[in-house]
Amino acid sequence: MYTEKVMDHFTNPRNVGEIENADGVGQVGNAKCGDIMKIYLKVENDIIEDVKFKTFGCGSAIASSSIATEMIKGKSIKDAIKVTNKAVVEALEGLPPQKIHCSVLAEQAIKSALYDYAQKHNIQLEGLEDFDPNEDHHHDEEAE
Amino acid sequence: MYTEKVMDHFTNPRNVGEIENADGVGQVGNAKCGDIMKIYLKVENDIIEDVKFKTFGCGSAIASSSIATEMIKGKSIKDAIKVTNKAVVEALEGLPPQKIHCSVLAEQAIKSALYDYAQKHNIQLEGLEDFDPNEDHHHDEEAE
Amino acid sequence: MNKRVYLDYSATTPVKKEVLDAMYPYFDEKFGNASSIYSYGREAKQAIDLGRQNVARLIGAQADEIYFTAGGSEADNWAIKGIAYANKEKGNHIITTKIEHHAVLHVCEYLEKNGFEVTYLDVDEDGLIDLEDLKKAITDQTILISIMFANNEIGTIQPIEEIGKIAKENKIYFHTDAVQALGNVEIDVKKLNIDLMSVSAHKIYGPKGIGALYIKKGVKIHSFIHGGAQEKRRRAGTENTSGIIGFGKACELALENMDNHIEKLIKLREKLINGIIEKIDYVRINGHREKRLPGNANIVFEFIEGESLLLSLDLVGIAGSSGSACTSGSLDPSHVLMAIGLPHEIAHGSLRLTIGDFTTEEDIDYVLEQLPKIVERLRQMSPLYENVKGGQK
Amino acid sequence: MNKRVYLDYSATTPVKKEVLDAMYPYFDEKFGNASSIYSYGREAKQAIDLGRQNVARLIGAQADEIYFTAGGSEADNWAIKGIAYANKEKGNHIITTKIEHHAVLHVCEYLEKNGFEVTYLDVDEDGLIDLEDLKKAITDQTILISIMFANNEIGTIQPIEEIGKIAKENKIYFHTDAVQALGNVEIDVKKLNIDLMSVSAHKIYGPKGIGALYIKKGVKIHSFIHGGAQEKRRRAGTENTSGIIGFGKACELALENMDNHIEKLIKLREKLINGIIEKIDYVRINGHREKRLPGNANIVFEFIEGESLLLSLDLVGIAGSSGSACTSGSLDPSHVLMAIGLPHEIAHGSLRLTIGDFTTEEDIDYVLEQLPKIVERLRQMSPLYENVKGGQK
Ligand SMILES: Cc1ncc(COP(=O)(O)O)c(C=O)c1O
Ligand SMILES: Cc1ncc(COP(=O)(O)O)c(C=O)c1O
Repeated sequence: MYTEKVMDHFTNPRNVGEIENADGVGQVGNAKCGDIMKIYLKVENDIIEDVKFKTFGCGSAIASSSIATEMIKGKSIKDAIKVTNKAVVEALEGLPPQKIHCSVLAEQAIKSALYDYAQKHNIQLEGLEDFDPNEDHHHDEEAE
Repeated sequence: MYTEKVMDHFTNPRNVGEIENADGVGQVGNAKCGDIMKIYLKVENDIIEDVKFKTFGCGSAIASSSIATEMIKGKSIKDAIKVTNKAVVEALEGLPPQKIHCSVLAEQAIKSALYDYAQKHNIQLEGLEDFDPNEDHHHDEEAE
Repeated sequence: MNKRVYLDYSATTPVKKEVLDAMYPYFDEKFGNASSIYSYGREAKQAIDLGRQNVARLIGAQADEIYFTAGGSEADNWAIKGIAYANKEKGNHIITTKIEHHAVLHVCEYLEKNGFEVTYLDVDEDGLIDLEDLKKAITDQTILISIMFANNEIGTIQPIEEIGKIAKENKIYFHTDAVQALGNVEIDVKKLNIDLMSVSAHKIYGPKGIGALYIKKGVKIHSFIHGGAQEKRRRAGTENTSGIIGFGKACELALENMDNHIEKLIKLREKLINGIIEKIDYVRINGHREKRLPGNANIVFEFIEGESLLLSLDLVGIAGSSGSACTSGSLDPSHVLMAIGLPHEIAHGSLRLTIGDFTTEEDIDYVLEQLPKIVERLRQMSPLYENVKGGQK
Repeated sequence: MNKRVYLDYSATTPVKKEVLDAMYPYFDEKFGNASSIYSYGREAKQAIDLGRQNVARLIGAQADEIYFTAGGSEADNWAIKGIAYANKEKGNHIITTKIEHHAVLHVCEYLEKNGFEVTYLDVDEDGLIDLEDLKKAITDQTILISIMFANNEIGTIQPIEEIGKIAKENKIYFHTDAVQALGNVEIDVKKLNIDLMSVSAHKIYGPKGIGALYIKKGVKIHSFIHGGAQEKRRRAGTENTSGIIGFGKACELALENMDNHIEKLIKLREKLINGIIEKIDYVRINGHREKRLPGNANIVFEFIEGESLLLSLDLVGIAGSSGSACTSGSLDPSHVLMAIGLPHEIAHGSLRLTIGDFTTEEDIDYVLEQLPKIVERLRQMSPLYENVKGGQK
């Protein structure tokens, strides 16, 4: 069902944990729908120096979070904002159709953490103009 | 499906054939329904001296004819009239439910031959008062 | 009884060794539920995918157009009821033929009691429908044409490509019961414009209890067995893994062997038919002489009744059938033989001998040796034959 | 992965050796079509009769009240649609529960779209229906009560005898889905006043793709699969001989072993449940503590999600399930766990481990060794657990 890459990130997730006094924290999803992702950022000079995550969710949610943190660690904020769910899926070498939403969640978790960082530091980030951290980006089509 | 007795009478049918100048001949059933029985009688002093049959039909039709001829051979007419389809079934040690009509046919074939004998000799036979040789005793329930 | 000659391959076939070997591991070793995510389930899932591909390949379909069922009857029921109820807003008229298998006919009769109208097309003396009749039968209410690929009793193969074309031109769904045709005729559902097709494993050396319905992508059909999410939510029930892998293997073998298989069967069939015509009087061959299933011989022996013929053959070890297997408990003569115009009394004397991959020349020789004796013996007992000999015929 | 521990017997079971041995001859050697009159057919017919007797015996029915199907789903579909359509002149109301298998629920939903009305009874936190609710739900339109014998997810066993009595008093047909109960609970359809009952072979060490519907004599029901004259003209399709003989053998074994089987399973289950409670915090046991299937343990581990738990278990060779097997492709939490009142977020973390005849003490020890580590690891990753540790719960 899952690619080796997914299984690798599920069994050995990178960057699990919390960052105390993080510069930005984002949380998306909700327990009702079965997955929550929380991302912590440490930012210095517009570079993501450290990133950690915690996820409640299925195997692909955990793998998506893990690979997403790898994809932004050491990157500039500008590049991190550009990470799409598609890039997450590609990095994982594919996800089953019914699990694509996990990659969407990962993209949103990154954006949400960056949004928090921007708010705290009172700056505007290009590409986050339309981002609404309270919108539920999960299960859009399903309308529970 | 069939008892050994049925198979015995099917594979080695007794009294197959015709009797020339028979004293009574009865034919029942029709080809449309898939079985015809024809019985020939030789009667002397109210005793059935000889009997032969020809049958177009399934295994149990042939077996029923065969055993029916055995059951009346050497019997008095009075006894022969009393042979019921039930007796035929019992003699065969049973017939499948959908084949019971074959035993009815055998009973009717005997009666029909005796009726013909009575007609030819202008006598009345007790037990045949209500017998109608032209009635189709076959597939009564099915009403084709 | 020593010699046993099985000539009833159209009723059912033995499971081939290769098929059995493919099935065995899925009973106990790889027994997982294909819907489960753990490794037991994944093994089963892979087997099912493979089976599906093999079935698809034999008929020119895509794998995701194959839906497994319990057999041909379920596939027929699903196709016809599923299309009828899903498209009843469009119309309530179905066209079929008088010679379909009961799994089609009885469904149509059921639907007639529930608001649908059914036209049963006549067939000619060879068992072929008339394409003009079909065109004339179409109304603006017609939602489905269900015409069998090849007949199970007399073996006649219908002009499926032409029927498919007519259905397509009139935007009517076309279902064909190909239970007998599968593996015996080249089938390409795309080329033939078939929208739905029923097939069954046990007719092509696969196991009993598994079949499939091909449903072309985009066809509007209701589910028949509702429940779990199996078969893309269209057919519920824990997947019969061993059955599916077995059916797939049988299809793979059929595809590989198709040409040889057909050639061999036709050769044996012709030997059988010609031998019978040569040795026995008052016989008729039913079904179209060329457009017929390679292994099918359906013969009427006048003046005798079919069951007593079958029984007699069985006693010398030869298995054939009279009418179709599933109705041989009945007293009525076959609806197929009636439809090709045989009189009742003659239809009662029909014998179907169907040849398969394990049939040998010697088997046919044995039948040609035994059959004339048996027919003669039964005719000697028959009051109808008496008339013939007496010149009254 | 070396060790493999299968704890998903409620999803499916391996076929037992004795069952396989009984089945094998019917694939190739005795492969005849049971409807045929010749000797090949008679062998098959006898096997089917034997299978039917064995199934009947396990449930206290008469052999001629057993109708073979492709499995539990077909049996459920047949029972409910067959009764609904055959009795629609009498009424259009059906009573069932919120925790039925999808093979019942989705059929009921289908019927709702086609003129029928369905009452879905609530269950309490243990998964039991309230008999008073049932009585109140009955109207003069009620034609069928369909309530499952034992639940596939949480294992709760309903008060079937009382339900049967209520149905009988009100002259309403009573169907029960006993797919999970068969072989795990003593069942006597006569004593329990059951009119129709669905069962499936692959849950009791028989093959997949075969099941049965018990139909009490005199019950008015339509056919579901129309066609040939098999199963007393009530269920068409060439009989799955090997499946039937295998199902029969599995029933025979189940009857012989019933007491031992139940005792052993309960012992292992209690060991498992008690071990989990002892070693892991924040767990809940779902389903009734006593009125439950002997092999069923359904546990919620708060703060973690079921699929990741299953995957982790699979990686150490343990097969369990989350929700029921056939819906584990879905994202929604189980309707059963919702019905017993679990909040969504908690329902997502459920694990079903089901024990069977091949489960050993060592298997349970192994699970009790692995499971706490896995739960702890996943909780360490969970943002929900963080809150708990922080005292925010
Ligand atoms: C309670 C219940 N009913 C019905 C079914 C369906 O049975 P089958 O998979 O044999 O169709 C199952 C199992 O999947 C079940 O657990
Ligand atoms: C033409 C045709 N259709 C349907 C069927 C039914 O198939 P099954 O017995 O697999 O249900 C058969 C065989 O019995 C058949 O010959």
